Amino acid sequence: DAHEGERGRDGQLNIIYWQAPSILNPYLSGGTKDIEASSLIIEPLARYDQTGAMVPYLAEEIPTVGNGGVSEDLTTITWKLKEGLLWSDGTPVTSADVVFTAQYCMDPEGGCAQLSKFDGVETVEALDDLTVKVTFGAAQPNPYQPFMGGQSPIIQAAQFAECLGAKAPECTDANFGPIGTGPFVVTDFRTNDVIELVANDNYRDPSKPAFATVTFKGGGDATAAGRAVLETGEFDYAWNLQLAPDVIASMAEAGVGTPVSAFGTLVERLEMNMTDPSPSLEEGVRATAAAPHPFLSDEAVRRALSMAIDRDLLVEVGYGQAGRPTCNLVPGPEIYASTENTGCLVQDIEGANALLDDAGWVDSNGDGIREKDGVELRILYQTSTNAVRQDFQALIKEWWGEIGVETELRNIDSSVFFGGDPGSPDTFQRFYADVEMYANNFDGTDPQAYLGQYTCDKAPKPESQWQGENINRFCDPAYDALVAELGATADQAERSRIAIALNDMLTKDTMTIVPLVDRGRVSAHANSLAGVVLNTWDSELWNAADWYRVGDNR
Amino acid sequence: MTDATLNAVEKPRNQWWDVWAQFRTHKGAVAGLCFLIFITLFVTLGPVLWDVDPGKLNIRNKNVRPIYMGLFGGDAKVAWANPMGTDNLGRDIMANIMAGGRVSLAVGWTAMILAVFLGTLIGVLAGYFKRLDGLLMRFTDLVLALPLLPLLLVMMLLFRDPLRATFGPENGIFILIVTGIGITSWMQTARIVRGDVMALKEREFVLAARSIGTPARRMITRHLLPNVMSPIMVSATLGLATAIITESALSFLGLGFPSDFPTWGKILFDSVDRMTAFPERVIWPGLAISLTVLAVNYIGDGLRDALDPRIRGQ
Amino acid sequence: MPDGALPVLDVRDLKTVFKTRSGEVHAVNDVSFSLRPGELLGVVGESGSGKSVTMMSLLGLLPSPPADVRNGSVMFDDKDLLNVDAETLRKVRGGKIGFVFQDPMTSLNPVFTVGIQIMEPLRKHMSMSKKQAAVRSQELLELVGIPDAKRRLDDYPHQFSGGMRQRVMIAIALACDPQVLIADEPTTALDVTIQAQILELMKELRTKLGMAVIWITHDLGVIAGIADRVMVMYGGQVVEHAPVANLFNDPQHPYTRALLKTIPTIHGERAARLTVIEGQPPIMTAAPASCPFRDRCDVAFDRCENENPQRYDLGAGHDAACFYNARTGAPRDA
Amino acid sequence: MLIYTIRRLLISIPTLLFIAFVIFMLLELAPGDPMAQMPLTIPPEVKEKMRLALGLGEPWWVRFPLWLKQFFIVEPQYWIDNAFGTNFADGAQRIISFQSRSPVFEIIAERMPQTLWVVGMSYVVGVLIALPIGIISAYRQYSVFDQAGTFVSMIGFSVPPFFSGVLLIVIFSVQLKWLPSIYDTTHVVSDWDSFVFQLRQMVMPVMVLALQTTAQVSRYMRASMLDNLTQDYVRTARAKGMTESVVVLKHVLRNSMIPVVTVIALGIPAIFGGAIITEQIFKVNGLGQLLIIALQGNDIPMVMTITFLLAVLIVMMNLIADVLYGILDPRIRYD
Amino acid sequence: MLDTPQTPLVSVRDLKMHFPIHAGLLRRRVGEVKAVDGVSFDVMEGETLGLVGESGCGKSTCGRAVLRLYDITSGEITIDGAEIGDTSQSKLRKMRPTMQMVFQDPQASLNPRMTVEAIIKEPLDEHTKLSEAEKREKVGELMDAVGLNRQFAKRYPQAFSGGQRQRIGIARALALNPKFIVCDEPIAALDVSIQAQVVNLLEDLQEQLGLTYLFISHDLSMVRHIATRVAVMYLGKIVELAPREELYAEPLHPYTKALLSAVPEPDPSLATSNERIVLQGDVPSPANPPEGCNFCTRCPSVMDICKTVEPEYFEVAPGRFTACHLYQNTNDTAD
Ligand SMILES: Nc1ncnc2c1ncn2[C@@H]1O[C@H](COP(=O)(O)OP(=O)(O)OP(=O)(O)O)[C@@H](O)[C@H]1O
Ligand SMILES: Nc1ncnc2c1ncn2[C@@H]1O[C@H](COP(=O)(O)OP(=O)(O)OP(=O)(O)O)[C@@H](O)[C@H]1O
Ligand SMILES: [Mg+2]
Ligand SMILES: [Mg+2]
Ligand code: NI
Repeated sequence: DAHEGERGRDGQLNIIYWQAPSILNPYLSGGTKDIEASSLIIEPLARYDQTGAMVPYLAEEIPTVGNGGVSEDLTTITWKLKEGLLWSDGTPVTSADVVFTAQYCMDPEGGCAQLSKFDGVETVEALDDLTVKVTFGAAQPNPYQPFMGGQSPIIQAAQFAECLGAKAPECTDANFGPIGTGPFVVTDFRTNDVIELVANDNYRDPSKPAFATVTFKGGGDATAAGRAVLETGEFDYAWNLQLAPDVIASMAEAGVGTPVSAFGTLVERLEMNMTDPSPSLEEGVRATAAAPHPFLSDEAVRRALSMAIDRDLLVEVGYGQAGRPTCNLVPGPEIYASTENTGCLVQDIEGANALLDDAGWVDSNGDGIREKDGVELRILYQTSTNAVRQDFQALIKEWWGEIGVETELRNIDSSVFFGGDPGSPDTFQRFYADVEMYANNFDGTDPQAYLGQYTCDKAPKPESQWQGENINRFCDPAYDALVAELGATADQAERSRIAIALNDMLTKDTMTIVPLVDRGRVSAHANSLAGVVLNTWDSELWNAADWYRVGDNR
Repeated sequence: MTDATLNAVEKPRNQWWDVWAQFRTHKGAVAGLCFLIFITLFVTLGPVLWDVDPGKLNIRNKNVRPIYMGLFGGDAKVAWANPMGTDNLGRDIMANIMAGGRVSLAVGWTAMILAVFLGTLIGVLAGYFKRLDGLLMRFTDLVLALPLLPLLLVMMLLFRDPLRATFGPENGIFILIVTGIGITSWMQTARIVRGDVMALKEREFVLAARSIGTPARRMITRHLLPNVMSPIMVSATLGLATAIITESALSFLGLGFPSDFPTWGKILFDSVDRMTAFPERVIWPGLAISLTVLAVNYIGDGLRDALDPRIRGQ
Repeated sequence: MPDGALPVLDVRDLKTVFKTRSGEVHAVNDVSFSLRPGELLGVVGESGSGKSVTMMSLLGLLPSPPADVRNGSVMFDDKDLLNVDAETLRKVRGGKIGFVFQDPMTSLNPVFTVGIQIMEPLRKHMSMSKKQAAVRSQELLELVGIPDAKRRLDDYPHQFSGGMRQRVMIAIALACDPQVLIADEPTTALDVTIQAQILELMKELRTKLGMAVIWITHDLGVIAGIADRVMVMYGGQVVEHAPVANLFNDPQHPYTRALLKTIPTIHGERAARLTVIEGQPPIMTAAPASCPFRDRCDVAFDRCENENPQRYDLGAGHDAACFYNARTGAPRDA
Repeated sequence: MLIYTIRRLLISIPTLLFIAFVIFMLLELAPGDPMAQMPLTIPPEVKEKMRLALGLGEPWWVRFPLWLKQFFIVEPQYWIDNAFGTNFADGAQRIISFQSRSPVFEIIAERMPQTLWVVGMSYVVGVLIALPIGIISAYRQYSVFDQAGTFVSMIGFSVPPFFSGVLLIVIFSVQLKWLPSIYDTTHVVSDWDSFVFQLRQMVMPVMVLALQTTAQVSRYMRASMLDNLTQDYVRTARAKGMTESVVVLKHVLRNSMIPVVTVIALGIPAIFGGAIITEQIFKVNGLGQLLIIALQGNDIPMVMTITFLLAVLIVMMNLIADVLYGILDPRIRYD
Repeated sequence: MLDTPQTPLVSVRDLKMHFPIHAGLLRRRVGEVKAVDGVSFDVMEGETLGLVGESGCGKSTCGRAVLRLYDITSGEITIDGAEIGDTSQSKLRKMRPTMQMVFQDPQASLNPRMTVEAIIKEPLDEHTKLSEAEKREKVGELMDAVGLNRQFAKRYPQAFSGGQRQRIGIARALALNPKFIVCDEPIAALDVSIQAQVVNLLEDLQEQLGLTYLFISHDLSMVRHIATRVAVMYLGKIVELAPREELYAEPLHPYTKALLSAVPEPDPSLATSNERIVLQGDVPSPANPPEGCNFCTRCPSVMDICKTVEPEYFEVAPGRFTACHLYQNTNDTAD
């Protein structure tokens, strides 16, 4: 490789995120922008690479049952730190820091955003200076939750010692400039605006990073970020260009930069409401299991709605190379993907019409809308405000019109839609609509928790302040049993089988969830920036230490 | 004085006719009025002649360029069925501009009428009744200091469902936006009207009306309101322009109409990303907004002259 | 006053027209008069008769458009003020001809102190230093009878009463020792008692400074007290012009006669009923082709309809523009 | 005048408190939740914990007085402590942003430079362009200059900044590559080159914002000049033999500026709050962007503090406008 | 006519109208403009009482207070047997038809947006139940009465000359057949040649309809012509009240003397011979009147007592009232 050399040889690197980081402590913010920005500075014990495989960072190696790092009964995992690691302030990294990190996040008063990473953790103890043992309360088929990936990096005990519990938010200096082991060190942090960084003198590889300084700019919109990398060349790297494919393509024509894309687990889907959201119902009954949906509870209707959709066209309009049609809720990693489930990929308007006719949904009064027993197929279809989603809405409304279903569109500001405010009728959890569209994914590579969201008890309801992840209130005891089985299985092949079965139950078997597009991530980098490996399983900046400059465009 | 037919009362010299006569002499205002009439006809009667559904997708026929690009031997994709072209989902741009204009103009007019109504009401009350003055003016200060964005969010939350239930989804949101813009833009009018009413109150004809025994209500309707017409007219024209612009800014901030409900502001905003590849998509709505605002402002200028008796008298 | 002295100001056939949307307004029609050194020429006439426009035309003070000084000459200092460059005209204004306007409330700039406003012409025309100008303006204020002049230089116009403001206006007009002072209804907006003060002041100043004055008013009483000669205007024209005693004792034009009769007095017999001049003053939309007063005249005859009378010389510096000879009681020869 | 000012200040205290209360209740009623930005993968229990950690568990009648206390007592104490090295604050809780968990006032202070550079400068530039346009338009009413000025300023008024801004970027950054499209807030002006860079990055946002200011202020200036040009004192000045420049630029201008100055003062709060879109487009990340991000993130303490500061600014500017009126116009004496 | 025993139609006793001045931090009432300060007079049925004085001495305020267009500070007003000094405005509305007013500025006192017919009809609308046609007929009659051409009923006031406008105002005042009309400087804004027309009209109407006038003016010669008795006001007080002939022939109060001598005489021979009394200085502010006699600051024959003791207003001779120490003494000794 031509990029060997001394640290800092390539000068300045400019990164732009159109969402601006507000804090550099991922334990106090779950925001992707914050987690990714902090990944330049602080590191976990191990990360996932672009294929979803684990690679050790601060750890010597990945502990497994095979190498004895994970106990046979899956209740403990023992990590070993690399030797000679230094914090950017020159002090050594020890197992005490790892233990402190756990203590910091698990403090009940701290409001730790990554608390779920420490689910089931009983104790974290330092066996010696470089060895840490995590003990779980029960067998943990996936013990790689704590200290793994961008969400759970190791913070310095010395710096955060005073910031435990309720004091956590007040440690502004630490939250804005954590001392880390990563390739860069913060020199200036302006919340929601810009971060200035310099290369970490104590980084473990003396020839890295290649860049001496980094400017991490936040704010604006995806178009402007794309333009700055692809058209004007002011910036070297732009994150997550959520733009229509033709817009990206026309920007790329300028020849200054290149869009890159990769797929993860993010799936844009339609959620069918299994309960009745009608405003005529009293609160407490509305949109709860007590009131089944007047027509979406009929599987034929749901299936017909799915059949009417041309997913190829959706991809073409909305995502281009950064999307592919899918019928799966869990599109990856490969071992978990249900390869059989492709039935939805071909649009079949006639089939859908026939299906509805057979099920007794016919347009008897000639108004163009099918009905049965006085129930008309009128759908309120909501999603968050976003240009591509609105294009999707328009297209889908059109297709549903062709099968005699009338659709009213609604879009809600994303901060409200995803806001989870129990008082707001507009959250995706309240689901005061018949169909809603959004995208979701899971962290890391294991879908267990993700699939576990659709058990009966996780349905949002008034008693739980409308919290809960089972958005469409799907409820099937068989599904719940299978989820429990998955939680107790360690064997990889068996896990895959169960996960695929769960996925199919939600999608192709019942059409409760109608997946549309497996959304990749598109980012862009300048043509003069090399070493970029787009990673959807971890922070996009996971290998920023390996980035370097090519060509004369320094 | 000719006393030919003593008993036949002379045909009323309608003052609005005078206003019109004066107005006509302002070239900009007349041009503005012509444009406003044209654009109003375009968006109201246009859809009757051009009955293409603005929401109708024709994905296979997307990105058609406006007809003039094909006229001069260009090899652009053009179609007579879509004289202004189509957008990235194949919706007809001309139909959208018409539909969007209807909404934008409707928002502009109603929000303006609301703002002018509120402003006049509060201004007149504050100016006429000394007791209410302090209170109402503090209230005006208060509203001036309120941030528009959270206010709209709250209104959306509190009133969207009831409005939607009563007026249907589109009218419901229309009412919300119009009210939002209206109740956040009446303050200037209120201040001006208040000032003018206070000055008018000192004029002798008001005193004269009092000496006749005219009660407050008729004093306001008969003597004060007609005389504050010209500042009201001027704030009305400004208000119409501001409302159209505010609506487009709301689209930018994601607080506007549902996505399948075009307005000029939203069409413009949606097209900004493809500005270089398809300049016509920003030019049409941009031109429509600018020219309407310009026209309305010129009309305002002309009206100000026409309603000013000092100028009109000459 | 020697009759033969050369006039300081000589106006010939002045004609001023306003272009308005509804056509032209002939505000001043062939007005001629002259002003001899040291004399006070009174100009009377009802509202709209063109008094102010005439005087403002002399110094080019009318906004153009709409005003258009069509023809005529205004000889002052051997120069025709209608045909000089802007710079010369500027020097004459304020420097050699002072102007006092009707409304003292609006004629002073409200945001500058009185001192600044008096000093302005001094510094401009007499190239005085700030200090000299300050001293001189104090003298001027004392001259026009404002007590505590030094302190009041720093006051703003609104801090003065109407009468005092008019004195300030006079002080400004007198600042550069002008040869001519034009006073356009300087007392109309004031109370009688204050008017009396100003009239006293004017008499005093004239004896002290010996300048020529044109005094516009519509109050014949004021004219009677101070003028040497009087010019009566009607419909943009001079209808009668005479030494003051002649005019009051032997008015020749029917308009002058009617005017004198309409005024009630506080002395003498109280008339049971006031005499009125019926009708309205004319609207001058075209150059007059007939006598402007004919519709309201009690001695009008055919000729008045068809011809606009010239100013007939009646001797002893008296002239009147009327076809009817009041002395003989018969029409003049055609 | 002093007494008048004090009286107005006294009256403004209850007004401001009431405004604070209304803003607070608005935010309280508004939908949305500070946890909105959190990924969907965070389970509800954890979100609930975080919410409690932000202090959202308390009812509004506890939080509002707390905010008042923090705003009016604690923050000034910190300020004094910083300036004089005292210790009044004694570790009391400051107003903390939900999003960044740092003191709101520090973030606002951080945002001031770019806000002042760009927004402030645009206002200054806008006014400086507007005044001569207004003066000439009025002096030569209905001339070609007047007509063109009217036309251009109205176009400027009517083009939404999200369009004009992007248009400028496409022309000057993308096509011509003359100017940067993204504002560097960390840039420090230390020498000529860095000053030139600062100018280059300011040009476009300043122009977009100034266009709006110019459009409005020049209209007011023109109207005000027209009012004054027909006044009697103008004729007096001419009769005194003053040159046209003295007449127009001294006598008329001074009088015309009185209402315009107050209009300018009253416009200042609007421009601070109204620059949101322009800031967003050029990534100036000033106060406007801070407000919009805080709104989107339901960062209540931040929104509350910024909007309240804007309200204070509005009330103060109202007062300043009135006082300025009194200073500029000797006829007006408040007592 | 003067000899017949007369009954007062209007009787005013110790009328005071003070306008409050607010100042200070809390806008406390710190003083008052004593615009009318203890005025007493009677207006006999069918007579014209002239009220003269310098600008700002309270003539208009007095006229308006008598008609209760202001809420007066104190005093009694009896019009046509009814005491209206403290009647509420709503009750007064019913009594308005007896008392009417003609205003100074014929331009300002007519609503520019109403037609002549609407203006004259307004009192009929408010107080009568006539049908539209009857009202129109009545308007026609009124227009005839004041010498306006009925044809012009649908014109707007702007289309009339000053004198005609004043006629409209008079027609409006006459609409309800009042007994008492306050004419507040009805001719001040008119040209000399027009003044006479209006005054003659007023006199004719008085004769035909038996009206009673309070005629406010500062034109002493016109008052001499129209009034039967004349009251002279100075700084909120009546200083002299006397039948017309006596007052003009032999004024008592030094102020009256000065006022009369200041009237310019349209006769050059008289004008030069007459010795003028020129008063020095201006009228003091009614907010802060001098101690003692109001006129002591300008009085040519001021005495020590004038500066401390306020002179009483009393009847020096039958029908002649004055308030001056010069006559008080003689009166005292004569007693
Ligand atoms: N700017 C103008 N535009 C049009 N006509 C004008 C203008 N100024 C004056 N006039 C007309 O010129 C005529 C003479 O006006 P001028 O002001 O000289 O009268 P005046 O004798 O001074 O009256 P007054 O006693 O009211 O001052 C009037 O008929 C008036 O309408
Ligand atoms: N509404 C008011 N508030 C306060 N002061 C007033 C008010 N109306 C009149 N004044 C004051 O009362 C005094 C008398 O005013 P008024 O109008 O009665 O005088 P006037 O004799 O009619 O004068 P003019 O001849 O100018 O009409 C003046 O000093 C005036 O400033
Ligand atoms: Mg004049
Ligand atoms: Mg008065
Ligand atoms: Ni405005």
